[in-house]
Amino acid sequence: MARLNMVEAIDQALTQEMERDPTVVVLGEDVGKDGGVFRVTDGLVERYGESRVIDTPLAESGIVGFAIGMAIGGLRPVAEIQFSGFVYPAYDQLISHAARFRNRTRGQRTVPLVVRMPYGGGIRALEHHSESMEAVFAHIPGLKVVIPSDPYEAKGLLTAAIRDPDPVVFFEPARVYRAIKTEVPEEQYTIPLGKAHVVRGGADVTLISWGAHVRTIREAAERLSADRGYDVEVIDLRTLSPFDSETVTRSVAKTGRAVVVQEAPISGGFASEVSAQLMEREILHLRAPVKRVAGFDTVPPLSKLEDYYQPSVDRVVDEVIATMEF
Amino acid sequence: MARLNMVEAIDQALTQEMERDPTVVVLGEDVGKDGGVFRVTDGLVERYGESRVIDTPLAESGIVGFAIGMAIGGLRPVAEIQFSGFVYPAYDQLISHAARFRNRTRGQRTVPLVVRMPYGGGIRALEHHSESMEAVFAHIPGLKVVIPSDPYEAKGLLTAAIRDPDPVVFFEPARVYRAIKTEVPEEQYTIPLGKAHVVRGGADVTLISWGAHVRTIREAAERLSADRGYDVEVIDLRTLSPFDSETVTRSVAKTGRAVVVQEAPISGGFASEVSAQLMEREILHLRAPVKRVAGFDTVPPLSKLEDYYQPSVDRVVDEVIATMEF
Amino acid sequence: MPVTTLVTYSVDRIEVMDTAGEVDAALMPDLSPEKIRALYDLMVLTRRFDERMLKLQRQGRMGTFARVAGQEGAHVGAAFALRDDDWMVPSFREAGAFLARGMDMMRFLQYWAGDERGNVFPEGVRMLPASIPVGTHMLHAVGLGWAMRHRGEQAAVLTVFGEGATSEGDFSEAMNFAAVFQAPVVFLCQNNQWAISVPYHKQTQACSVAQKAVAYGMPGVQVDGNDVFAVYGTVREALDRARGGGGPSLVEAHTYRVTDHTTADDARRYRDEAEVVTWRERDPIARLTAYMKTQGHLDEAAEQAAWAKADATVAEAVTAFEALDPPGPEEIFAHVFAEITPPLAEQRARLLARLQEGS
Amino acid sequence: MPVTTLVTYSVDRIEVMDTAGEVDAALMPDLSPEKIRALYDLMVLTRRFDERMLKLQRQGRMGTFARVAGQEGAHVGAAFALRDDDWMVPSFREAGAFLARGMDMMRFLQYWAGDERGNVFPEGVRMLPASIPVGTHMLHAVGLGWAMRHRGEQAAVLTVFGEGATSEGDFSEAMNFAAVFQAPVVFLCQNNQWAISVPYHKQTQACSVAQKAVAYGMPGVQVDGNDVFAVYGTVREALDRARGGGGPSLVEAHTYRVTDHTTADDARRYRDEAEVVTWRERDPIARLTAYMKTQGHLDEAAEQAAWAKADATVAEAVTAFEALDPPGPEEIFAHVFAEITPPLAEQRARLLARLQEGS
Ligand SMILES: Cc1ncc(C[n+]2csc(CCOP(=O)(O)OP(=O)(O)O)c2C)c(N)n1
Ligand SMILES: Cc1ncc(C[n+]2csc(CCOP(=O)(O)OP(=O)(O)O)c2C)c(N)n1
Ligand SMILES: [Mg+2]
Ligand SMILES: [Mg+2]
Repeated sequence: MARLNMVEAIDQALTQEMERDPTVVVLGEDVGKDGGVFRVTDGLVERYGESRVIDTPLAESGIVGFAIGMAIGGLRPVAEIQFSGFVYPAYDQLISHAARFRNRTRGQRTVPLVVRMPYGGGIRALEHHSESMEAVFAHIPGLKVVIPSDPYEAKGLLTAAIRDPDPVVFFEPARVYRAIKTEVPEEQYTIPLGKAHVVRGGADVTLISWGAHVRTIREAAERLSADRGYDVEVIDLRTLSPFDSETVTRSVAKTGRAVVVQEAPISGGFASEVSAQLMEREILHLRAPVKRVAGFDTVPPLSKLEDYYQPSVDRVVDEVIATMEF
Repeated sequence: MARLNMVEAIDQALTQEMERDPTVVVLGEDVGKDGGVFRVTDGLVERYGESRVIDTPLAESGIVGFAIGMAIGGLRPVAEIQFSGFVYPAYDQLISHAARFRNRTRGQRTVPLVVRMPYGGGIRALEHHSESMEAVFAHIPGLKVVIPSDPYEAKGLLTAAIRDPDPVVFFEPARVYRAIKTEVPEEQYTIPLGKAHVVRGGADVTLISWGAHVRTIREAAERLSADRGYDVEVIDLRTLSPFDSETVTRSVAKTGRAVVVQEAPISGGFASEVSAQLMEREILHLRAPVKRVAGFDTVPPLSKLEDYYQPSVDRVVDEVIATMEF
Repeated sequence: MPVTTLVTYSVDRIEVMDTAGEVDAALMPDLSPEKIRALYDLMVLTRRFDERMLKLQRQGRMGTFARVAGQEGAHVGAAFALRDDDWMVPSFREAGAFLARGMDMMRFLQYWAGDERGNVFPEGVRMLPASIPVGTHMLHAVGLGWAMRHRGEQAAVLTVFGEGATSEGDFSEAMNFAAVFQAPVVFLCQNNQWAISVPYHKQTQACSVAQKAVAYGMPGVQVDGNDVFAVYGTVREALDRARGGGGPSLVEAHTYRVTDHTTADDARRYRDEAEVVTWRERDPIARLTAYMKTQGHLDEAAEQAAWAKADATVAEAVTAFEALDPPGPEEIFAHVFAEITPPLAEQRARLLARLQEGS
Repeated sequence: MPVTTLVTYSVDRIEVMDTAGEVDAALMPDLSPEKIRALYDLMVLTRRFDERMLKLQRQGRMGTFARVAGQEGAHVGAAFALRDDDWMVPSFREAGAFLARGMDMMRFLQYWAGDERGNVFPEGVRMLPASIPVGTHMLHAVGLGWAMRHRGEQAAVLTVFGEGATSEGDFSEAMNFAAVFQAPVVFLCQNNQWAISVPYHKQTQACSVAQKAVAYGMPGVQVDGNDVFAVYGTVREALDRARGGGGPSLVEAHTYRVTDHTTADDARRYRDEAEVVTWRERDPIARLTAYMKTQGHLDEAAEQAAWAKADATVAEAVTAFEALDPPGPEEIFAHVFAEITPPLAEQRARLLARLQEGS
């Protein structure tokens, strides 16, 4: 099986889904000849032409609002926002329309739309290129929020997202784009939305994250079992909304301990939702408080200081030890 | 002392602060002659003229972006967004600029701006007029989020917000505007931002909310003490960001039980943050899981169904009883 | 190396029928007497509907409504130029266009009364529901038009909005996308000169909305919005051009909001009644009536019959509307997603259980 | 009831100096030889700075940088027309304007290297830092200008952006607010014909950016952006008008991005080198040099001295920049709010404690 990085895996998912379904169109800034600033749409315009791979004017609200109209009109647009730090002009179109047309029309007008964008830090970029604001989308009724953690996940989840009848916001961890390769089947496959993934089973403590930091918790799990013999369960949420509380609560009912890791500012981040649900559903099984390892409540610092901001394997390891020794 | 409703109290706060500080200007849609669609700015343009009370074109991003420039230029703009459901076009200006100029310039350029808007349901309005999305602002580093629960609170908190050197998003519960009157001192006073308010002391259980639903939990507390003899502590958060965890944790350390009430969709709402903090800080004192009474993960329904959506005194009472009997 | 002129533009205003109902034969769109009668009936129906909505709201039987009386010439005239396979993407002040497109009046009442089920169109009616966030919906029209052309359909999209909407960034993005992609879209601005309490001159310094098209390399024209023939003819021409691949256009219907902004507004707070009076004299229905009478297409009896018929139609719809069952609480969860998600299923179950106990 | 013309517009293009350095005396702005020399030195310094930034980035000593070589005529010429009490609100491709305004080059290097401390301007320099979200900053210029006029200051604001930025809704809202409030703002668009890989004709159907002013009832003009005299003269006139209460203007500097978009881009992927070559021949510095030589204001020796001096200045700044201490982790929390909040104080304490243990 071919080993691909996440950029290649997403490009393949787009290519194969465009091949399979003529109603799929890709649009965004620089997605055509340039193949996207990360090359995720590389080769698409050569294959499917400018009528299905559309370089748009520089306007995010325009991209999403235009795509909403396309979707209502029977197409399945996949819109790229160049960086998640630039999606905010489109926030209104997402919250006020993409997420609401089905509800507003009792199902008569629907928006099968995917908005994909790189997110997160660790790429030494300029301001606004390292944001991790998934929580402000996960709180919006009517939107699904999906975040792949590696190339295999990215292909399967994106294919499922494109086929989903409702709007999906798809966050791609920029730091992972070229950092790792995994085996990715050549044929198409889907990974169901709304289901978390138990990456590694364990009995002592549950580590939960999504996107780029699934790698962080996997490394932490390995180190903890090697150094301390802890049996760590690792969960990749995959989808923040709808949240798969069943998989998470089942795990914590077993382990009685959990640490949730996110890159976003800690206050009001999605880790808080995970903790709150465990509070309500599993308090009798908890042997220690559910802890959050997260970014600070600050603007992500520019490159010179960004490493301090990122949740590190060390921080996770220490938090797990504290939880085990609670 | 005069008894005022919230509209009158806010109008008075604006009038007195404009009187005291010539750099304060008010801007927004229909804030001039019309006095705002809720009459909150009634009389201001007659008193201070069109150079300080500015009817703007119909553009929320414009209003906030323009106000950011005014603030950097030495003024203290108070911008009104007609309904919080229409603030999203301005989300980018708030998150990318208002919240960041101080950090970006190491304190050299700052944005003393207040963005005030009615929020929440219960007013039998059209779609987009009943939103309660405070959580997507409370997660933004660099913004303060303040929500008054009654007229007295509104005057003191708004005065403090205008004098604050940083951007404040000020949510006004539309349902409360004319529903209740409280005594409001004629002279100016401030209520410090970032401090929660213990509205009523109690030993058995802590009820926590903000904005319109402080009334809900107060009523619930009264009914619970009358019917069941529970000694209920009631906390009005007043400020969601920065969150006053000290007051909340002190209370729950004492009562060992808490129910958090919000109108917003339950998933990813601010109640989850309160619960997560209690999980981390007070688990050893908890005698029952912290519960959330909240809106559903749906678009707020139109008027025919909106009463089902609102957290009711009944729902709160039942949740408290369940918590007490846990 | 002099000063050279890059480009010159001129913006026209089209008037076909004056306030006395006299028409300019050269500009008169070809419309059979039957068609004109149909147009008249729709405008009359719209007027009666609007008046009834006000009454219902005052009686507490209806929610907040955006009045349309006096703007029938603009939005009914424009919608009348659409073909069945065209789409219409409205804002919230186009009641007459909903009726013109064949929306069921009972459902329309149901929507404004606060019931989402009232947003369901009869099968085959190509229209989107009212869009409340000002300026946001024109982008949907552009995407819809692009999708139709992508599929090779020879149809167009009409999107309608007020002059206040032109201040929103989304208007500019929609105009630009439409022009860049040559989408088959007609942008109709009902410039009624007020955005709640904000008058036109505080909304923009441009002496016309029509000239905003220049910024996007798009044709733009102003018409007398109370002159239904000017609106119909101009919009039809723009729709034909769009269907034929000629790209988008902007049409400014210059009219006036003679009513309050909505049933929740009191315009006397901020504007002078005198201005309103002069515009009442330019009433679009009175004008069309005068034309039809001079043409002998309408007499007193027929006129009264038309208004009576409109009253009856509205009364019937109101009766049917008030007989509708209220929505059940499960409706809240029914259409958030195509398939209800586990969290929503759990929340629905909790609510229904509570209500069970309650009863 | 005819078709009447509401209004007509024409959009001009101004050129003062041709590629050979010949100027049109009638249009030549009055600038003393000393001023012209200062302008020249700034453009040369900007060019050298830009070249050095590329090298530093390639050597891993600098972050991503937006090149400006070839656009000095546009943004240096415009910034040169500012007075000290005017404000400038830039985007991210105006390195020369930062130097013209008196930004410390060492700090400017520090910013692009990923250190917020590099955004602190010397006392009294009225400028905002680079704004990365395209199209968002022009609104700040309008608010700043409005605030100055509100206080009775006779000063203006220059805001600079690319043609891609004109597609963002915020551009339209900024232009409209500026016009409605008659704010003392000059909007300078560096139309370099590319937005990363998107060429002008895919950005807008308008045949000029200048004509976008028509939508807002604002004067708009195009100038040859590689002709520093045309830019300087036109912008100075617009600034004077703004200071005098004459309201805002839009100036399109028609130029070209001869470099890659940023040091992270490879323009060969999407555009034809031939086009770039023709524009290199229109280099703004070469043109000014030719003019100064024919006027006898510059000879070979002086020219070489100027470039050498620029090299030295840049080298000195780079040395000083590389000697700067890296920021400490406490900087992350230092300026989120005027006063650190309890949650932030707690988070800072935790981080510093961790780092203590670590060391
Ligand atoms: C984005 C947004 N901001 C504010 C409002 C509140 N509002 C509703 S209608 C209206 C005025 C609209 O004026 P115009 O576009 O001219 O349309 P008209 O009402 O005159 O038909 C306003 C401010 C809204 N619905 N949406
Ligand atoms: C809102 C936003 N969207 C996308 C980007 C990514 N981006 C950075 S520069 C650029 C192109 C800008 O083109 P233009 O406005 O013409 O300025 P130029 O780079 O040509 O100077 C893009 C798309 C951004 N910085 N901000
Ligand atoms: Mg209007
Ligand atoms: Mg450009």
